[in-house]
Amino acid sequence: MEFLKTLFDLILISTMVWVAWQALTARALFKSIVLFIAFGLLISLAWVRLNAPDIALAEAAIGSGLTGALLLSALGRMRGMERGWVKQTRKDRSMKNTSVWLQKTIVSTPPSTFLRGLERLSLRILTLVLAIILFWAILSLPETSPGLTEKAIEALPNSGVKNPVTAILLNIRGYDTLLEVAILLLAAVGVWAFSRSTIRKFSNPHNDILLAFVCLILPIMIIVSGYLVWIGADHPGGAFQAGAILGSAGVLWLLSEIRRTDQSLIWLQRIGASFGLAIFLLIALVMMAIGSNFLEYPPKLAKQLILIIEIAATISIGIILASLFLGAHPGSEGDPLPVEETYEDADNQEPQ
Amino acid sequence: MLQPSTLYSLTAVVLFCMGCYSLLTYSHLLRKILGVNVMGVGVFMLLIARAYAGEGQQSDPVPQALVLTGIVVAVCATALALNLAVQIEATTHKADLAEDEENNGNAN
Amino acid sequence: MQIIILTAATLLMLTIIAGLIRVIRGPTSADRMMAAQLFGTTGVAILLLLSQALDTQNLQNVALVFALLAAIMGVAFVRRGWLMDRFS
Amino acid sequence: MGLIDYISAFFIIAGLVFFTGGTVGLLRFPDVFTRLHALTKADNLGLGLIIIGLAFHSNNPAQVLKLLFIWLLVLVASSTVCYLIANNALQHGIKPWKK
Repeated sequence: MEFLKTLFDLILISTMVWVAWQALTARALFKSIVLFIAFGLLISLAWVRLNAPDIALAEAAIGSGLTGALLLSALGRMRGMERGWVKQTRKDRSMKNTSVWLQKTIVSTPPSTFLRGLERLSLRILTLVLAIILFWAILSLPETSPGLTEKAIEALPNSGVKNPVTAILLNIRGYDTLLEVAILLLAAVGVWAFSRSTIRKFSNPHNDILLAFVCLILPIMIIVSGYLVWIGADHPGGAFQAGAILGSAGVLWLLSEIRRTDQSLIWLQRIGASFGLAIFLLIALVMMAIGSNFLEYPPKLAKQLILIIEIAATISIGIILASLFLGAHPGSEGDPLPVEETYEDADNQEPQ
Repeated sequence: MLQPSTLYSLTAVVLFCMGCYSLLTYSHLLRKILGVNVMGVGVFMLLIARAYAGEGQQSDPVPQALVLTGIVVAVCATALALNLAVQIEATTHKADLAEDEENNGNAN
Repeated sequence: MQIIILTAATLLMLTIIAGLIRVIRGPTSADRMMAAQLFGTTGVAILLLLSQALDTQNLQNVALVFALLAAIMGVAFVRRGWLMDRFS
Repeated sequence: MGLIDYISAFFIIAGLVFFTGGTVGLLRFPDVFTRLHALTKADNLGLGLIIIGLAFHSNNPAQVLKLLFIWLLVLVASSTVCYLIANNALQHGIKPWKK
């Protein structure tokens, strides 16, 4: 038994390292990205093996769906220039420049001068030294660290939930989570800040089977996301995992182009993205007014308050992740594109 | 020696160093972003491997909560970085940060 | 029984490695993407087997999330990233 | 090992056989379409068999339903993606293999 588990570990670890190496060094970027996606899957198996189901859930939602979609979309946008999908900002680009650019973008071989070689060699040696130092540091660590498990378990009955990870995230270390939701909002604001500078839009043929699939799977995604929030109190799950699934649902919706995103959605998006932070702060301030400390919840109300915060945070995280994928305000892509318009069919088939 | 905790901690170091090396070596922005991500996975894995207390035992929940927030922040940072990379590429027609003019002077 | 389940999980890891060979060899981007799709299915199977072997029912939810989101990458690929790998 | 264990082991091993078949197909078949065909069919059947095998161990009907639901989701997702990839491959000019 133990032997088999160790064998599984060894295979998993060596595959992980191999895939990561291939992903980082593959010559074609598309290959790198697909390998990186596979790497995400292996990582979530590793989390499972290390008895961290909360993290495995988040990784399964983010690593297998969102990261892949983000990377593929970014690559598509970068290559879109070459394929004429995306309006070129500089019209007088000569063919020679294009080929230089292509070489740089797609193959990206570094120039092989002597100096470069020396630089690489020294980098390799430095990385190796770093690895050896870190190896030594880890091997000299004590077998078991005292950790905070006991303290966390002790504080659990007063936190209002039974899953220790959720208790730490939303009650015991609420500051971290509050600031994290703020950071997510900040990332979205950062992306919105560029929304006018470039023009990128994809034109895709309308596809009935994809639409049917999306109509089938979107409601299931939303239900599963609600389910994960709900069980997050007692079992692995919670706002982040559920938010990641909601975000993936948003990404799928955007990819299917069921409905063209337009200006009217901007306000909804803005309110939705800041909703979680607002509710989080509001509850903290109300509790302060009642007489608790900032982000301290009375044990009797804790369960309900945590659930409210989690639901708000889930919605916000979902909307933020989907808008990060969109990369701009809906409908603010600037000038219309000189590409074949393919939305006619989709517009006639709006759900509702 | 072959405790899962030690095994995965050492893997974490390998991943971190690989990500670091490729972050420093490659000039293409997407590759740099991938490198940072792999480094991040290394850090997460070290935290989780140290939190692992053996089969059937409760792992330390504090590092788990840290990593959980870390993963979500990492994907947001990746999205922001990818957006920046696409913007850089769209305005300069180069997918890497301009360094010295001798190396890629003819691209403009 | 545990032994059979763990062996099965280990063997499925080996099929993932075989799939990785296809990702690396290509030749078209469709091949690479399809192999990545295989990992979704195999990953669900490994997770379910592990949830039996490590005796944690919570892992079923991880498998559920995997199954739910397996399609997104394929859809993103078809809608956004399609390109023949001319340079690979 | 009781009878249930034998039946369950049988299904899991049968599932493994199909997974292996799918992987061999992925490695050996000549073009995108044949590989897709090998993958989506064999692997989904393999997953189904493994799920049946595991369902024998579960003593909770809700869990069995969840397992079946997972299988259904994988079936829907992989058949859709299979169609999308094949359709796009055709549109982008990949010719089906002929002997």
